[in-house]
Amino acid sequence: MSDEVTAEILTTHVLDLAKKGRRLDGRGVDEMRPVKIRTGFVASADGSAFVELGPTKVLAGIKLEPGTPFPDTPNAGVLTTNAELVPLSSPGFEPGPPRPEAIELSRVVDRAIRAAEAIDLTKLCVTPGEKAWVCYVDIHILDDGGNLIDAAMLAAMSALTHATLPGERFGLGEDKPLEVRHLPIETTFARLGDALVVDPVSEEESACQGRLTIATDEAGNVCAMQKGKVGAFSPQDVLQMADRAQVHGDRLRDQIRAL
Amino acid sequence: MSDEVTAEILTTHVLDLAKKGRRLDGRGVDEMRPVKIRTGFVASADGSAFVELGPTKVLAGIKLEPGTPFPDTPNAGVLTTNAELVPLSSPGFEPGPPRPEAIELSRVVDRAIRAAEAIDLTKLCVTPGEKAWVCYVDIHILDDGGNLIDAAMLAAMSALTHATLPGERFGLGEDKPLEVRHLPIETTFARLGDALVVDPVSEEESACQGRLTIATDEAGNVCAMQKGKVGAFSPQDVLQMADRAQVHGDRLRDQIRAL
Amino acid sequence: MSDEVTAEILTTHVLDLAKKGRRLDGRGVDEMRPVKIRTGFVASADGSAFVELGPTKVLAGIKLEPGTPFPDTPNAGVLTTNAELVPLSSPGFEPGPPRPEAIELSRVVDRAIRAAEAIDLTKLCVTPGEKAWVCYVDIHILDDGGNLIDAAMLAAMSALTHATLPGERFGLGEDKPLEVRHLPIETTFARLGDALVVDPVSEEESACQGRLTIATDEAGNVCAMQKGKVGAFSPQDVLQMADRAQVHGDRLRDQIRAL
Amino acid sequence: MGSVGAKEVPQLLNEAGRRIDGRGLEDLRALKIEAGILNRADGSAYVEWGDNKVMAAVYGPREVHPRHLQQNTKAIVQCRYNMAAFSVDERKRPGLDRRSQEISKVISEAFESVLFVEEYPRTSIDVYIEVLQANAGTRCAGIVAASVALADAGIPMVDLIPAVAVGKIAGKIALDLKKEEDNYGEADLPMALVPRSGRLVLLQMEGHMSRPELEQALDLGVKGCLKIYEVQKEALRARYAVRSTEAPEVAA
Amino acid sequence: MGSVGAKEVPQLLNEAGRRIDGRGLEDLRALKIEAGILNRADGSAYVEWGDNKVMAAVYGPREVHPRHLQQNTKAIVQCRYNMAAFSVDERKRPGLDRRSQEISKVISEAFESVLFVEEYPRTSIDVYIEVLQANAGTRCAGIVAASVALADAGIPMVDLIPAVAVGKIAGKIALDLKKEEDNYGEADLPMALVPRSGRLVLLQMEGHMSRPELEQALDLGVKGCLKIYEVQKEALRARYAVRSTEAPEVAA
Amino acid sequence: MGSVGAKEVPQLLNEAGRRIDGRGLEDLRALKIEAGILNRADGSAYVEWGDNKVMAAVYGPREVHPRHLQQNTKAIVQCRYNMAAFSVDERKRPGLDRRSQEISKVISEAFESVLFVEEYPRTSIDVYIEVLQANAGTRCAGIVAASVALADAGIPMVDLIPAVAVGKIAGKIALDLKKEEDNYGEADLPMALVPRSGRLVLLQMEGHMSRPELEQALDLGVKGCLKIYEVQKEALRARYAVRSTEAPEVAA
Repeated sequence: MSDEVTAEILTTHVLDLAKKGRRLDGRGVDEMRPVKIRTGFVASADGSAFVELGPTKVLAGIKLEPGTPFPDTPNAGVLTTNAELVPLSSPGFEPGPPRPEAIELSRVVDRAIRAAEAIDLTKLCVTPGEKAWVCYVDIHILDDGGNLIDAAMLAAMSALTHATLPGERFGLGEDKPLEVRHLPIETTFARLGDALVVDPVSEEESACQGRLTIATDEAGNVCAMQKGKVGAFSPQDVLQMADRAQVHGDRLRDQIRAL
Repeated sequence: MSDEVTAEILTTHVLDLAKKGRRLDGRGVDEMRPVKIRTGFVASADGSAFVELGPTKVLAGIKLEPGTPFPDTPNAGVLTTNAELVPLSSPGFEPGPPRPEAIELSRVVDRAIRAAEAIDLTKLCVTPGEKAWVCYVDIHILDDGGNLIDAAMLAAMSALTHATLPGERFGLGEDKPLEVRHLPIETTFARLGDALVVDPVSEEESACQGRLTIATDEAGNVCAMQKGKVGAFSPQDVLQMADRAQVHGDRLRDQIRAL
Repeated sequence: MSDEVTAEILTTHVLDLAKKGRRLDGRGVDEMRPVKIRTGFVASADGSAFVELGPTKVLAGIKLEPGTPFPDTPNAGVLTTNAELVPLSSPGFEPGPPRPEAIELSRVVDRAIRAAEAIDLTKLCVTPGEKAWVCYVDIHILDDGGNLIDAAMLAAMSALTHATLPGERFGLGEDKPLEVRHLPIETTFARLGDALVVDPVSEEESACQGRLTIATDEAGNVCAMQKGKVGAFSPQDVLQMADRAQVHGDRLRDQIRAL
Repeated sequence: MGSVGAKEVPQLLNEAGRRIDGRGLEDLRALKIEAGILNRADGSAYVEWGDNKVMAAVYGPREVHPRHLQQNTKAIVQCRYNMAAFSVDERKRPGLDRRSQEISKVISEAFESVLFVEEYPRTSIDVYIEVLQANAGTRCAGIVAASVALADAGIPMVDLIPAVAVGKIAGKIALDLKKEEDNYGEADLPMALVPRSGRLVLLQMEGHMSRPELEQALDLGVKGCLKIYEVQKEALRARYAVRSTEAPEVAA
Repeated sequence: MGSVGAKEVPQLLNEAGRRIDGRGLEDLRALKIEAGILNRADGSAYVEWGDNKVMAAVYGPREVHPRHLQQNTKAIVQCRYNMAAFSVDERKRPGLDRRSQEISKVISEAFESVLFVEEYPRTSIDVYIEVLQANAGTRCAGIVAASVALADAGIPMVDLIPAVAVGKIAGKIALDLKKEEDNYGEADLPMALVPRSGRLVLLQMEGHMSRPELEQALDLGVKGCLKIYEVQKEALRARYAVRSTEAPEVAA
Repeated sequence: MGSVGAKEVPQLLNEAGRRIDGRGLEDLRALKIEAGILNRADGSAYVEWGDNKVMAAVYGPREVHPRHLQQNTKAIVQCRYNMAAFSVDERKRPGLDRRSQEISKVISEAFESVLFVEEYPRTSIDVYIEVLQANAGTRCAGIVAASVALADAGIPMVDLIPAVAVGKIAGKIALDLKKEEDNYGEADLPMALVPRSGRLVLLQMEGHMSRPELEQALDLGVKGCLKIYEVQKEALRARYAVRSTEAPEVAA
């Protein structure tokens, strides 16, 4: 049986289940998989977090190094987010430049951190126009069980929240905790027929008729959104998901803060 | 019918016409297609020109920015020419690094501007060895109806002739017109049997047995030449085409200056 | 007959010969092909050597230019080795990024020069932390008759041994010979059944069950090793080859010094 | 949005509720669409929208390159959004950066949502967007142009898709941000609508919006899209009018 | 080894013959191996070895990509050794540098030497090694992990291959160098052993060793490998134990 | 030509009409050609021309890589012109820059003009040129070497193609410029000739030439090519002589 036929049968099955309000792994429509977070996993990083979202495994590492501010923002540090779908994570790896999915993943995580102003970049300036901290957020996707965006964002924010500004290593003052001002969380939904399911597994992402990621902050704002995949949403759908994203976001913020 | 068979039939047809002194689009052997030039097309550029050579459409944009002179020419600005066969222009686009045709196009236009000393690069020096203007000539091929070199050169020289040196934007004095010292024009010919036709269309370029581009200046000099495509020319052919290129060049120089 | 079948027959033949203590080109198990070295081949280089190892031909060129020391070694010059399997050298060339074989070749030569401390890099420092000589060793493989590592290393060390530090060209004092402190030589062996043959030809490299390169210096030290190809060696094999590598190395060191 | 550590923020809304270019909060910038402007492409369109100038071309359905991307049960939709080096204030290095690649991806997905891709298995429908002059909203301008180019190429679609960005400036939800508003505003939300179904096939957002603001923004965006939809249809009517005048000549 | 022009060299061996972390010359760092830690991969393993943290995954035998690499008479073995950007003190740019490519090559050749590649013509056996935290000896840690991952994937091998680096510090041959020892030592010799045959499938070396030192180093390395071999086998036993407990459940 | 803003211009022509190396205006630099110098290549040649040292190798007609470049009705001709890093005063970064790619293209087209490509459909004839030491005129030296290498490979051609650059120095047309003349001269015109037809298969030019100067330059270049042609033929005669001496040995 060809891959395409298998995929079609699986899609039909996922959609049939959704019609009955059921999901492949037995979860409810608004039920996320369990989240496990372990910070400080990598000693060579200035902050790190190993996140499991059900079977999905993601490792984020933070490195802070002195560099030069951008000419148009001389008073600000630099934030760089990079997510890699390393070949361990799934059978689909191909060598070569990063594929659109990986680029989208990096940019969606980066955009939410930036839009929510999670880090006050002006605090990372050392000498205006000359020297500022560059904050690298490197995210390794190790095991792809679906919904990489939410797992990557959890890893990034957990690592940042428990990171150290390594002043001593570079003769720039004492080490101190990196200040995290806001704690944005991303929540992703997939449309399966009329159902809008949260935290989709890989098979649901393949079968879906539209995917929407919504980042919320602790003040009840939507900070970022990204529709992905082929498909469409009504404005009413979007508003419903925004409400649900806020609830999930608040719960996960509590979990990160309690680490 | 395969592409190669179609191409062969078309080639035979073009060559048969040429034997009778005729061309695919009814033009005479030494007749160029009509040239339309519209300068100032792009407000974000420091100079720009939209050129139509029959159905061929090309847009050139100039950007001037401060940079560093090359170590071996500390008293001169820098000229950089880049032509892109963007995928809108023809069905032949392939992703990846620029193909030899695009590289040749960029280099042939660049060489003629440089050899004719169209711009006095020493006038673009700000502080010897330290700061000089970099003049970027970016050429977008939008619709490929054949003879891209001549169209690209017309666009480049029209854009340069009506460009502004944006001193104010960079705190380097007042804005003033970019000084163009000479006005080289390139004229391209294709050999079709014994005929040497000017301004070939795409089908003539495919069928030709040699293509020659000759750049002339207003003083009657030949400034650059480039033989392209498989085929050969006798020295007498070359001299005949040089004479004809001068006539076409003078006419087009008048057209650009009258804009 | 397919390439794979041809290769299999040739492999069997090479291994059968080896059982009888014989080789394709009639050499003994511990016999190297004749080495011809011609230094000063390239006038534009600061040092160069054209080396023939039997039919294998390699050209190495040295260029010395002022540059910046690495931040972690402010008192040292920089050594950069690059070997290119240019397409002249064999039918196997493919365009694109260097293949693992070429990368290994560059790195194995580089590692031996570095580990043996052939060049005292601290002598190449001009101003600590600011200016130091960069020594480029560029190796062109021109004709691949097998055992490229040994030929490349011979070319690199011959070129370095007869190179000039071009102070005058850069206003950094008088020209003087580049100081070479140690003279490492690499000797490569291939396992063919129970035989460990020195200086394998291409067919022996394809047929072999393990390849080992050993760099020795004039003091009787092993400075670098690299096992390549599929296959395995016992520790006793390794020690036997180390002894033989020392003998070959001493002989070739004499040949280079006598140039 | 990207104005961290920047110096002075201009006044984006005056006392009379007018924007820096005199528009009200719910006004679009001037929009002009021309279909069929290129000869080689199977379909094409040119859009001037405020100070944006964008060209789109469509090729296909045609053979897939590289071949291994081919799908047996449907056409693939490959969009390439590119900015000319001279389209922005500071010269952009030629080539697709990560931003362009992300935009290319979401636009490809938006169009695949309205094209009958199952009708053209093993082919590619290629959509090329070139931004010649940029002033905020270029991805929406590209979608507007590409929609018309697809129709010009005669490729069947569920519907044309209009697109527009809604934003937040000086605390107010505003339609169709221009550059200064985008740079110094508080939020940007580009969307593309299928008018026939009322659903969104492209939706992105960054900045800060409360739940009521989000609702207002979606509502305003849908209204904006419906206005743009009319201009798109008008451009196609003008194109078909030219063609039908031409047709007799060809037939004669 | 790479310490040209560096400032101060730490004392690598004290009067009592103890190393900076208190080990004797023939002691290994603490080693922990866990098999089967990933869901998607056909086989996987995680190794903590001193301050190294390394993960390995195996996919295959499966179709070869790109196709032209396919061989009609055997499987190809493609190893990819990669270091995470945050695995080292100074952030490493993501992507395979020349060092990683060389290591990938020699590891591929080491595994092809023990896999029954003729049994799986026209396929690829893909071995992926990710170094998450690095402290000298990462290529050996990668081989140790990948061996276990291959066994976890059920791919037949002649034998597991343990690996370790031997070095020379303060003039003495020492087993399993850590970072400071590697940086300031006089030689480094990583090797991988096939215990069943006593032969080496990976062998590299740089630095200075006399002939007697080389003999001593090879001998010490083989002994170290045999200790590591036991830990590898134990990790697989633990993995199979879990599986056999699980099995009845699945069967029920 | 590329001497914008440079400091001092040397005297390129003395009172006696002699050039900096003592040559007259119509003199060639010393030229030495050796055929068949490489073992692996199907054909090869080495050229020393003034201070240029250039090697050429030919492989083919053979299978086309990558396959999609294959043409059903003819062979493709793929030339690759490359400069060694150490061939010029300031080290050149390895790899093909845009200049090398352009030169590769025009040389490919020049040879395709004289090869019977229709005789070898679906194959590639690969011509590799390596500049080992450069002193102006390397593309011509490359063509001269590659012509001989093609003949050495036994690939039928209409004719060998000699090549030379003509230039303008101190206001005079001069044959075969060397580096200083190229750097400080007023024009450079490289050409390649098919002696049998009197036609040019390669022609480039940059600088300033009046119509009469252009005529004079073409005339001088043709004369120069005819001299070079003799040296090429002599090199092949020497090569065949060696081969025919060898032949009996092989046959015996």
